[in-house]
Amino acid sequence: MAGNLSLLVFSPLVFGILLLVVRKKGNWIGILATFFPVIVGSFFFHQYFKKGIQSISEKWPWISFHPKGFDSLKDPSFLTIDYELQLDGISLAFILLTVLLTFLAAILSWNIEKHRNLYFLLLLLLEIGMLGLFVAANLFLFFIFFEMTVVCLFFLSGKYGEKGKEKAAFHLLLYNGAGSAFLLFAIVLLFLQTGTVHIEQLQHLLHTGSVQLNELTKWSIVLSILIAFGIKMPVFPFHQWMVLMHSHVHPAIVILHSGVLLKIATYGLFRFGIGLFPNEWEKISGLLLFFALVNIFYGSLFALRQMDLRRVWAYGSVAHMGFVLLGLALGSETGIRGALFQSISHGLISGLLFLIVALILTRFKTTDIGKLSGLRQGSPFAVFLLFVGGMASLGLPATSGFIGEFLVILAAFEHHPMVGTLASVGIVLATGYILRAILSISYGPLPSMEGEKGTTKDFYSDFSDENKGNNWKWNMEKKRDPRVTYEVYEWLPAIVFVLFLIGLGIYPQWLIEFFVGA
Amino acid sequence: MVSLSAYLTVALIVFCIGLFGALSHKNTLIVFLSIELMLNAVNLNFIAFTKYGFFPNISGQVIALFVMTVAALEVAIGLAILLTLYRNKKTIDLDEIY
Amino acid sequence: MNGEVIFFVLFSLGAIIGAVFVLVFRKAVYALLSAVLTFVSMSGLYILLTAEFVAGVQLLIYSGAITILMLFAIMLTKQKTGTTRKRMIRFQWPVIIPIVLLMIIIFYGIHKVTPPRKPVSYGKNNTEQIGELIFTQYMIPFEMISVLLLAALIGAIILAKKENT
Amino acid sequence: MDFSYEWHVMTPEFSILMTIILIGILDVLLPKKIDRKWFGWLAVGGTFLSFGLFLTLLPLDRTSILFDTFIFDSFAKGFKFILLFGGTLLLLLAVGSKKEQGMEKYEMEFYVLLLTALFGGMMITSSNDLITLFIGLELVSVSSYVLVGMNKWSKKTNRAALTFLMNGSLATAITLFGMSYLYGIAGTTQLQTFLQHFSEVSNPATRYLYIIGFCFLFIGLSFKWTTMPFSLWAPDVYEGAQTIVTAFLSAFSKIIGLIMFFRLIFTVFSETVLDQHVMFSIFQNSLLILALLSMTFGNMMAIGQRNVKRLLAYSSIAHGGYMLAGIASFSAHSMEAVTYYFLVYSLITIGAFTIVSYITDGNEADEQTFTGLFKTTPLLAISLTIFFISLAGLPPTAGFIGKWKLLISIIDGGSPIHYVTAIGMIGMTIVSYAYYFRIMASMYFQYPNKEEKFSVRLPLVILLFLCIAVTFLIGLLPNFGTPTWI
Repeated sequence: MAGNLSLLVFSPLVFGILLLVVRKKGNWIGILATFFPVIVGSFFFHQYFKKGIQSISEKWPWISFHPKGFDSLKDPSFLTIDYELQLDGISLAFILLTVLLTFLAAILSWNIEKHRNLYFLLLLLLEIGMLGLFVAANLFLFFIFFEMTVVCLFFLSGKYGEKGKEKAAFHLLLYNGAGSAFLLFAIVLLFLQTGTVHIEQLQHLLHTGSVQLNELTKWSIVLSILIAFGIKMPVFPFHQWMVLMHSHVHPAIVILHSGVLLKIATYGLFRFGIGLFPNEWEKISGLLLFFALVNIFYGSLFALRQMDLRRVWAYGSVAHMGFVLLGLALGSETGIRGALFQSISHGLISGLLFLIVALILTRFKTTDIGKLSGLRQGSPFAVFLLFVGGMASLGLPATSGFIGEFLVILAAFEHHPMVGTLASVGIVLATGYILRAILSISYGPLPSMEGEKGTTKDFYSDFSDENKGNNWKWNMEKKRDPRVTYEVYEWLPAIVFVLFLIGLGIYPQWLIEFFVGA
Repeated sequence: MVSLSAYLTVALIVFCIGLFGALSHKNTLIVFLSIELMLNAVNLNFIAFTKYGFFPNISGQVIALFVMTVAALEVAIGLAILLTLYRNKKTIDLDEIY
Repeated sequence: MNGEVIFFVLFSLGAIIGAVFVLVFRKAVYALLSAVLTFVSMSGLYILLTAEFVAGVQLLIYSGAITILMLFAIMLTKQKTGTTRKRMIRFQWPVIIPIVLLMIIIFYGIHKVTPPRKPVSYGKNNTEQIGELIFTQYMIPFEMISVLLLAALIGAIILAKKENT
Repeated sequence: MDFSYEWHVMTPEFSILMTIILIGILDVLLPKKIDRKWFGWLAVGGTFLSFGLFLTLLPLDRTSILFDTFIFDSFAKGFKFILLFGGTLLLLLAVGSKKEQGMEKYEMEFYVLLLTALFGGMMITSSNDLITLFIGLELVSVSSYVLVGMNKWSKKTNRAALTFLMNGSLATAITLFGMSYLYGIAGTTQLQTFLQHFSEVSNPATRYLYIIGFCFLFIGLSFKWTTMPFSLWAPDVYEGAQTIVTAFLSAFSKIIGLIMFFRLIFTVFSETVLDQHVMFSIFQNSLLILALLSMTFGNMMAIGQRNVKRLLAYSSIAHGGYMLAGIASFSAHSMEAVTYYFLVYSLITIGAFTIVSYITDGNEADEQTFTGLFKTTPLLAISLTIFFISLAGLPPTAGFIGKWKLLISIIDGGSPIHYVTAIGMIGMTIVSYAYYFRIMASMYFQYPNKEEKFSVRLPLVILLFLCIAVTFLIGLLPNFGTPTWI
């Protein structure tokens, strides 16, 4: 079995290497290269369910530290960090989400023409980072993959997007850099205090009490972890970078960002927050609940007054991640399961929502709710998607969003009925902003499209300017009206998203089974 | 008998004068001279310690010889650089150089 | 008051006054000459400390080589005036306070240093001892100095060579 | 007296010295007409020879010759390896890059001076004596003064050289002043007997002097390793010198300064003698504060720079701070961490400067030159990205592992000031993202001002390949970066 997990992590490169050699057909190679991880992922899925293999791990010796030199000062202790990967149910769930979303995002990036090979290469590297981070069995490796995602995302978002993308990229870099700094500090402290970074060993050492950390160290580690993932999540005061990302960067990247990268926070808080320091977690759960509620209300209220569809979705994500934090903060079994479920389902939901953004952007060159209207007449398919996504997002039964939020609120009512009530109010608010956005886009007169006959420049000045870096193509020359017809690379991923959303809503059990270990 | 601290004090005073000159003066030649003064003070320290030190031995005098050599080298190179600068700019005043 | 003290006072006064005048004189040549006073007084102090060989070398290198080198530089660069009085005031006051502080701090350290051992006088075979030390214990630095001289020689030649491009 | 020393431990140094002499003699003997370009390859050959001889010496245990003035121990092995490696890369860079106008005449001098500096550095790693350390340092300094000033037709260079020389001489004087007190108390310049002697006469008065002596020594040396408070000369000098010389200064001469400092405290403090911990903890705290200051100063100043050479100068001040913190942390991990970081730092700095010298080609290194580099010469852009990511300390490059090791070494120190330093270092790394990524952003996200491809020269390609390969090798498999013989 050795090497299987490494194959999974580095599977994007198997075909991705071709991108370095072959100049043309970069999009074909890119899609092929992202499809391969899907195959590998489903192989693991198969093994997990059919053969009942609960946990797969892999280990190679990697770095050894030789503390010497000033021998007289201290007893030299021999420290090592190994290359260790481990896969359990929760990792597998996130892995599957990653491979699926990357594959769909790659399909959706079909149209990218400028520096296409670089784009797909970065996308694949990003995928490696994400996959690696979910199967990393030690904190050191986790950190390496974590940083890898940040760097790849910096280049992707700074290069592919529209006006303001560079600013978004720098915000991403600095906020996430600050977050990773806290994480690094926590990891180094843990490593020195316990002599290991392996997560299971750490759990063992900390729970059995064979390593006693003093209070200061313990709390500084817990707080560092909280801040690190709080920025990633994002929790209220640190959310600005994420809104910028959502509203200026190419939708295909945002799908990955919103769908997978924000979920790193869930995963991290679950593994390192609750997993390593359950007692401390309980002590500060009140504070976390407060932040979760702030997130829900802040996100929902701000989403209500945004005029840009992308910003609505962005603040909606803030609110949804509030639910995730709520579930984690409760710390009960239901709450955690709900949070994990909500993470996966929100990944799919935001995938669909930003796919719609991509559709609208390529057709109407704007996502301004004030300018868009009457989509129902022009593109009924988009409206259908919009409704499915919106319903899932506000947690209507029979969609996956319902299950996640239901579980979380259920857990909240068990211990803190007040919190549960407030969270329910949050769902009502969500109904408000989602319906507002959907309805104002779908109904009403079609936008006046004077641009259609050659004057597109004025209307879409932000997009048509070559030098501003608009990298997806608005194909006006085609004979058929592009506003109504859909290419394969557009409807195929959309259908997949819809199937998954409804499938999970109707039969949530198979996803919850992943979380049994939790 | 003159004590060790008397020699050290003389060296200290000369060193501080040199340091003051090197930090405050703007004429490059004076700065070089000030640095030479500092090095002289160092040598006086070394040699005072060869006689009166805690572990008196002659190696301090050898060190003083090395220091002198290095001082001469630095002056030689410094003046060479000064000459090139003067050729290009016709001044050696630090204020005018910049 | 014996002769050693008298000579010590004389030489140290010479060294300090010379050092002060280096900074006071406005003409570079005068400054150089007052530096020579310091150098010579220093070599007097070395003799008081029974380091005759070093004193001789001091006279040769400092008062001889370095001074002559500096004189050449002064002549070549047509140095006339030193620092003007106005600029001196502007630049010196901020520097003088920390330096005086530094001096007081160090003086506090050295004014009561009393070595437990008797002072050692290096008699007539002073030079011999130095030579022996150089060729045994300090052999490697000595060899390195020769490389250093080579590098400096090359450097000075490249830098000072006059050529047109 | 027994003179049968094991001279063969000096063969690496001797071979460098022989190369210097050979180049000098050849230059004199050969007729003027013959092109002297190949002297560079001769110098590279000399370092290779030295490297080979050095490798044969590795199995030796601690050997010392000439009354312990020259020792060949694990410390010397580790740092000689780094110096020879860095020196070879630097020579390759010098061979490959285009010299500035008028510099073609001075091939011999250039390589002789570079080799002299290498020789000085190698002597420093092995020396066990304050005087040898001092003269080794002077070897490096004097040759770098001349190297900086070599391009004597440019006023900017003249100014840079003069600033450099005056600061350098001042620093030398201050260092020596400190040394003189240390000599006075201990009566010896030998590092090993140093503390023993000192502990014999330890009382409040001598301790006071001792602290003064060490403080002066540190302040003077900080000129060499370009950290606060003596780092203000660096940006001007780095900008004024030729790019190769700048690479030499920031990758090589800085490391030599730090090695000297490390040798000093490594030898003096590594043995348990009376109240050494008390003594060192005083220096340690002040050094950690200095390190913090340099990190902050370097990174903060670098953000505003538009000239890439100046930017790298400030960033090298910051890196000096990191390394100083690693040394001063003085924990069980510092030896390994610092060795590794030196190796990585010299690799990536030389790599980055290779590209800078490539692109600027003797012109001003303005940031504008890098705009849209990915469009014109993707190879260079990607290489520079790797080096910058490494400098910023991001995985999966060697820079990250280096920073990790430094952090471990700092936090392992265990006192509050260590924690503060570690936090400061992590925070400053984030600040450094701002300027490294700004340049990368302008390389990738913007369009070039002029569509001009940069031609590719073979030695530079070899050099870049070497740097990148080693960076990744020791970044992915860090055990290679810390061989067991260190």
